[in-house]
Amino acid sequence: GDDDDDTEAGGGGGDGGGDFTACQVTDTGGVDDKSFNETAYKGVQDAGEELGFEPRVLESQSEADFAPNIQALMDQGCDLIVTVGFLLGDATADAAEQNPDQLFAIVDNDLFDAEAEEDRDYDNVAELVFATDEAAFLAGYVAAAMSETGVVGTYGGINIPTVNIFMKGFQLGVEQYNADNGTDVRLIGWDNAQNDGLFTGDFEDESKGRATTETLLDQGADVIMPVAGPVGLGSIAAIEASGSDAKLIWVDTDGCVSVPDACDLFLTSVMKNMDVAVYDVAIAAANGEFEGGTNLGTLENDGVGIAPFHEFEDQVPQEVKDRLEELRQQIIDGEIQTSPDEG
Amino acid sequence: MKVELRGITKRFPGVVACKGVDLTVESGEVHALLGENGAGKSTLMNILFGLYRADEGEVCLDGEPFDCRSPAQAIAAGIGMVHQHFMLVPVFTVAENVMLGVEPTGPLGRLDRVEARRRVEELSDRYGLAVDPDAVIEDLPVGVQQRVEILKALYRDARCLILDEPTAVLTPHEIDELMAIIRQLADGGRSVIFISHKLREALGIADRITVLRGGEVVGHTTPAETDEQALAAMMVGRDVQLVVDKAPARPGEPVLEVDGLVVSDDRGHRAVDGVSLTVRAGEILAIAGVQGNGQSELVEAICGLRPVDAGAVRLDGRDVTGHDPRAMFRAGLAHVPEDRQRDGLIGSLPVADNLVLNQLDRRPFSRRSVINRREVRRHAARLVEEFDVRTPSIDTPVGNLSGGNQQKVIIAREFFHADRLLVLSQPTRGLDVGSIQYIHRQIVAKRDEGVAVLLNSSELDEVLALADRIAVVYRGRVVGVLDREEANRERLGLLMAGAVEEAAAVEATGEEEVTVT
Amino acid sequence: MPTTLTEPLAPSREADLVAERSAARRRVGFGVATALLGLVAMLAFGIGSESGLDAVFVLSRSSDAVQIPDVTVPARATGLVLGVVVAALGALLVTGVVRRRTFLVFGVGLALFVVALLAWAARGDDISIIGLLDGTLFRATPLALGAFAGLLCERAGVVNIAIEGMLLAGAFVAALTASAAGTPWVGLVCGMAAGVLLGAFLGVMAITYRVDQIIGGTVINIFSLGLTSYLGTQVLARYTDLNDPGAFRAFGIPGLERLPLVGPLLFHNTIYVFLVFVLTAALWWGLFRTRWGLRVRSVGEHPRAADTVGIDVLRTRYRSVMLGGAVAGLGGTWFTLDATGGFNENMTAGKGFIALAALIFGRWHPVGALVAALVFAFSEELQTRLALLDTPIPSDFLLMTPYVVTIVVVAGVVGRSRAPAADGQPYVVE
Amino acid sequence: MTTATEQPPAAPPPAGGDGGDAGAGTGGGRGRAVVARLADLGNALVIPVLALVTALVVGGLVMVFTDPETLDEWGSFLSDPLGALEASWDLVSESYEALWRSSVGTPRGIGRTLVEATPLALAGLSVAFAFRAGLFNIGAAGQLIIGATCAGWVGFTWDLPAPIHLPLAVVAGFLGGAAWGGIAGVLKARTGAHEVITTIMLNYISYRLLDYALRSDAFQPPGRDDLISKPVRESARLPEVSLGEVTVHAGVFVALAAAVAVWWLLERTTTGFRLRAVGANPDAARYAGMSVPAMYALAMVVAGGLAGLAGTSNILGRPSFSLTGGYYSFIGFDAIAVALLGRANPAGVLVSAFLFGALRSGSTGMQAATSTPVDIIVVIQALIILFVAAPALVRSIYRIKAGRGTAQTFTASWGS
Ligand SMILES: Nc1ncnc2c1ncn2[C@@H]1O[C@H](COP(=O)(O)OP(=O)(O)OP(=O)(O)O)[C@@H](O)[C@H]1O
Ligand SMILES: Nc1ncnc2c1ncn2[C@@H]1O[C@H](COP(=O)(O)OP(=O)(O)OP(=O)(O)O)[C@@H](O)[C@H]1O
Ligand SMILES: [Mg+2]
Ligand SMILES: [Mg+2]
Repeated sequence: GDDDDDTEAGGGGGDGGGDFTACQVTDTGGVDDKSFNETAYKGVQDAGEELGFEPRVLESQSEADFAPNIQALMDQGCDLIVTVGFLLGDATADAAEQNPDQLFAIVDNDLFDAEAEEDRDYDNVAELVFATDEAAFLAGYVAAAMSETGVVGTYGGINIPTVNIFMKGFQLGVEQYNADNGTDVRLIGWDNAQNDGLFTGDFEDESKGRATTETLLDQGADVIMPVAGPVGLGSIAAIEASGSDAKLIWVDTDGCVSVPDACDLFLTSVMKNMDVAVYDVAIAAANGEFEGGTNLGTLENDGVGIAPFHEFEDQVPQEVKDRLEELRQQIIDGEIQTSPDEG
Repeated sequence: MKVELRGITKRFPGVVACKGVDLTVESGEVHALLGENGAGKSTLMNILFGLYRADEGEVCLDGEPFDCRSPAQAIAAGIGMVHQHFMLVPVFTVAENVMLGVEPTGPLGRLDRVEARRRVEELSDRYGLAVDPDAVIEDLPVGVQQRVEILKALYRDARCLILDEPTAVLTPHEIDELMAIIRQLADGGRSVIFISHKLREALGIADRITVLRGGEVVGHTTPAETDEQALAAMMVGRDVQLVVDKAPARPGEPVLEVDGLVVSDDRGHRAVDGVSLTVRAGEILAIAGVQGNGQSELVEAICGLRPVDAGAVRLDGRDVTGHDPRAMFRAGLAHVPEDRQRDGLIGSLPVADNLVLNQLDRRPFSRRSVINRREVRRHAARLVEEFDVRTPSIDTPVGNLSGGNQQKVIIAREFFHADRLLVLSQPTRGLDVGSIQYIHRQIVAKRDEGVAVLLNSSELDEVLALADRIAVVYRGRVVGVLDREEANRERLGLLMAGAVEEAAAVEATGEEEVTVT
Repeated sequence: MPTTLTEPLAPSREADLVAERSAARRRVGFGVATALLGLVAMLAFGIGSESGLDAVFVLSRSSDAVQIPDVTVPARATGLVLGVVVAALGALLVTGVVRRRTFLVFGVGLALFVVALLAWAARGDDISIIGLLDGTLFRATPLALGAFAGLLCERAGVVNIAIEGMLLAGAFVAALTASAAGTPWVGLVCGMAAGVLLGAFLGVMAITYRVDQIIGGTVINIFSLGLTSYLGTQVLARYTDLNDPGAFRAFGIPGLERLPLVGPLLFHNTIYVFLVFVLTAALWWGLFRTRWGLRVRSVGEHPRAADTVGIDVLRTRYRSVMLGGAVAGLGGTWFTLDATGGFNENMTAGKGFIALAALIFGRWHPVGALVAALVFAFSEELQTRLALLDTPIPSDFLLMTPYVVTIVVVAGVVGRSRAPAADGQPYVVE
Repeated sequence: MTTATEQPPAAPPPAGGDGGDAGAGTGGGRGRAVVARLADLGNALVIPVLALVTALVVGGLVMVFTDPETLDEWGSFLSDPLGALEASWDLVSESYEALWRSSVGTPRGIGRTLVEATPLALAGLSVAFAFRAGLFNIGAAGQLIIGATCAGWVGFTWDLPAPIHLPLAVVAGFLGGAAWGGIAGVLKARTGAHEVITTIMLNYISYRLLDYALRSDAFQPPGRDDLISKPVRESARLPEVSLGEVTVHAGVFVALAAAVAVWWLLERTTTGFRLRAVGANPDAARYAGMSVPAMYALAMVVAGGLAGLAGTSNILGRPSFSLTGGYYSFIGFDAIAVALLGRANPAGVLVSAFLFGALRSGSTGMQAATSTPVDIIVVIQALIILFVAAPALVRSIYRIKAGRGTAQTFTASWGS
């Protein structure tokens, strides 16, 4: 890195106490990416409201901005710098290494040293990662249970781990349902065996989300989980336009909260509570209880979960709800694998 | 319509194109406007037609002052103009071009093509301007395109018709037809302004003649009062020798041999159909023919610019069929293309670069692909002086030069490296008598150096002035090869028009087929 | 008109050997291509495929008025048979048994190849043909509208590479205004107005100030992306109510919508699809059958000639560019008022450039542009379907399909296309 | 195609000396040309500077009228007019001050600006080079990606001593981009397929290829499956160079060298002359014995290679040293603006790349200091291009007397 210099006194950790601030550096998606940057920032804002500080965010136009942005926030005396996504991993690790007194939290990335090919941990970095597959598993189960056509679907933006982890767990959930009930509900749009499926190719073109969803509807899917950030909004348009009674499973946040208008379409949501995790880290840091290292959000610690059924509360049969509760416990107890990569 | 121009002055940056020009054209009169290149003829007419605004002076039509701001107004006032460069949309049909701007329409602006076609046919019948209203312009020979231009003016009911160098691209026969049409129009009470560099034509058709030089009127006259020599002197301002002095040719060994050449045009039609020719060192062989009878394709094929379907081309006895242009240059070919702006020059590059356009990869202009700027400039300066190219500097973009000077740049470049064979296409088209004279002398000089010259010209005067032998082509075949002594305008004109001298045709093509005319 | 000087007299003689030879070359080329397709079908979809699996082609949706029964075909046999047929078509071309309409034969071969491909991909499964076609229309809509916008500008001699920016601006303005007014119609009109404004802006640069037209277009693209992103962050992200335009609903044309297959496909749609059809016809008629079109084209082909017959070149260009802007703006509103429920940064994601490609590929003709848009959309849609079915091709490669298809078509089939002669050249009034 | 000959010449005539000295021959031609060129340079500088100023002023207005707090002040303009003006002035002046400080105001800023400008310059040269041969290369983005991918692969896969490894990686990047550009060039040469279409399509294809590569074991570090590659080994990285207090990576010199090379190739070699001739008038070039298709192919190969170098300088020179999805493809599009702004000549490209680099690096600091959203920079960039591209507009704003024929057309018509 080229940013060892003038303001190394910066590490605002020391004089903290009274006026704690948390700040964020986004990845290239920007703060209004309707995805993890936005959710993480919500956590920062919530903490700001709680602790009474004015949150700051710096958007990165390209990867070249990561290091300067982090540096700028250190220079301005931010006590906790939240970074988002694997793209920021190296920049965060470098900054953490050079500024051991500065606190960081990185969302959705387990720091990794690609040169040494090993995991990295720092006392001053909280790595907020999520066992999204655990929640997606439950969503897959309920999707299969609620499908009338016997076909459920999913699609993604680009085939990357933070996207396909949803799809992997989802598929295992569907399979669990079939195993429980001797049914043959099919998942289209993802295949664990091939580690590949249906993707739109970007996280921008909502109209592709719509067209892709229409394809899934044509092929009979009646519960669909888009994992494509804002592109997923195209699914809502597709279902509304087709007039079909297909349902959606939203991801990252509770759809009924982030897209309230379409609440009647959301069977449930696979929640990855990044905002809560960020909020918790910020509060802990402000109270001097910051803990570095990998911080995995699971069903057990409510880092991930599925949202309430909202409008479908009455339609989901009680035995399905009971079985979901059982499964949840089994996952927590490690009796059920939710990722095809393990075991 | 009576047209009066009074005290017209027009300035362009750095040039005064017209200085206080007075011109009066009575109705029913054919008025010839003569002058060398850049004398201001086109500028004056463009002012009358509303394309330019005069800086000073006024225009009166039938005695009424007329303030013309746009072609639309000029057209409405009854002025029609056939431009030096045709103003036709190549991809439109004849009828579309003719009606453009004054379209007969139905509801919702729908074009009434039936009506347009009817009127075109009616006009072409009335004035004997045979054209197919549905033909697409780019498929038509220039002569026909010219008729379309005239039709366009008549369609708008022009009472004053301006013809800017209308005969530059026509054959003798077509010229005669055009003259008849002009006469007929004038007799019908229209006034005609006729611009030309061809003095004989002006003398033949005009009722009165006005000569411009350097933007000023140098004199009014009538055909009865003057002759070619006097007119030429008036235009150029000095005595001009109209015939080229040339000694009889002393032909040497054959340089270019073309044998049974078959070439197709852009659309895949057979344009050159078994042509055989020989050009010897130290002679000028002219190809005469109406535009569009395969001359262009023949020349392009010889120069390696167009694939040869059958037959052979030999240069100094070596088979060079299908060589690319670069190989042809190296074998000793020099080529002055027909369309100088499009094919001969790169308008945005300086004069110096254009003077070495196809020789830059030779020493001393470059060595191992690295340009030697100093040599290039030295060479350019020398050629500019030698060929009297009028340019502000050798760094001026060549596109800024006048047409005549552009042509001189090409001539200078090609003559410089013409060692064995010089192919010239329409080398003097659009040039004034002074420039023509100069270029003609250079051509003869090259011949006398022992270079074989192939001259492709549709200008009969030029052919007769320069050629040692003349090959007449018609529909892609050589229909006769005449020695200069055997040739005269009438005989050539007949051959060019397809009045085949059967024996000659058979002899020339070596085929038994009877040509249908 | 220098070129025309070199044009020959069209020989009125017997059929021309040379022309025939070049036609033959073309025919053999198409023949070989067709035969290869047939071979691929035979080997990959026939012999190489598992036996005993059926493919089901679904031809109607449950919501359709007239239900057409599904077509079930044995996948392997279909691949084999169609492969043989296509190869035979290729052979007919190569051997010269069929000499005319070579392109048509190639087209038929290609279509049969696609059917074989679908049967193979859907082996042991079903595939919704109606959905495939419907999706094609949907995806083609913004491309066609964008291409029409380009067509209007370029036919008048102004290169429009700003289609992308105009689409984006149309989408943004439509979302904003429709949300504020509470009806998509307002969004439609305002989106078009935004397009007109950008068209006028392009006009000022390209026509009045004679800025290089590519530069002018690039300016608009950058500007539009920057401004909509900026305002998106500053305004829409803060006041989410302003990014909630209602959507246009699909409606049917009474009677026609009840036709089997074509009814639901063509006659039950949102206004945009109908507008595409209407515009295709209107542009064709307008450009080639009316005074307006004749003048626009003359200005794009030979502005000086148009000027000399009294046509106001600059005004004609301005009008065309603004009209083009309106059509592009209309295309932009599709993104927010039809396809999706609101504006999102850079949501046009390069469709304007693909529309530009469609325009060139469609040879500056409205019907051609529509066909080009459909070809692109079809390959995109096909790719989605294939990803759902059991195809061993990685999704990354499937996603390339439309782009590869476009290159192949442009390079192999279309070749050189001829732009309006004065396209991109500023006109100087003396 | 026929009208081309009747258009005014594409290049502007020399602003000075085309007065009435026709026929003067060439005696004083050279000296006068130098003077004219100097005068030209003066003219050429005034307009861009004014354009920049105008763009910043307009950009400031946009800032003021979209900043909610400042707008609030304007809401109470009647009661407190000075407050509104003061708030606006503070906003704009602070923003621009921060922009200045973090782009060229400090050695560190200059270093960052140079590093930002490097790929922009290389990709801008790519677009400019193609322009000169009459081609419009929208494909710099794809060529950049393929170049970076090749360079990166060589950089992290092989294990060689630095003096061999680094040059090999650079060459691989050049060749990768050249091959990718070459596809469009060869298609153009052989089939006439329009390069605008093919390069756009090749861009999209390159994104997918990169994604695919990034998911493969050859690129992914073991134990990790994000779309991010192994980092380039130390031995293949561009060394850091310090010039006084300014620290840059050696890619900056690659860009400078490339600009000189492009200039030399275009202006001093026969091949460059042929390229320019084909770009300016393909018909005449063909008549002069040049192979137009060969030049098209060559132009795209070189253009692709330059864009490949842009990607290479990034992957080998910038921290992270890893490929990621869509790797810096936006540079390929900014490059079009850089080339246009630089009037498609190498020196101009360097200057405009520096300007764009400064805006980019400055925007980071501006955002940090004042919370001005980075998107405003894009707006300012567009404004600069607009005003530079439309000198007539700037002239009419500042009432400068016009020279003659200032409009410049880079791109011939679309057709074949
Ligand atoms: N648009 C223009 N801008 C600058 N100078 C011009 C322009 N048009 C013509 N000129 C100049 O004005 C003078 C007269 O040109 P004009 O075209 O009228 O000559 P002409 O008599 O028609 O010559 P030619 O016989 O070659 O057609 C020339 O010196 C020419 O260079
Ligand atoms: N005018 C041209 N048109 C097309 N290709 C050319 C042209 N000139 C040269 N080339 C190609 O570029 C290559 C290098 O050109 P260069 O100018 O160095 O010529 P050369 O082959 O080295 O011959 P020489 O040294 O005898 O001039 C040539 O081998 C040829 O293939
Ligand atoms: Mg860790
Ligand atoms: Mg003239």
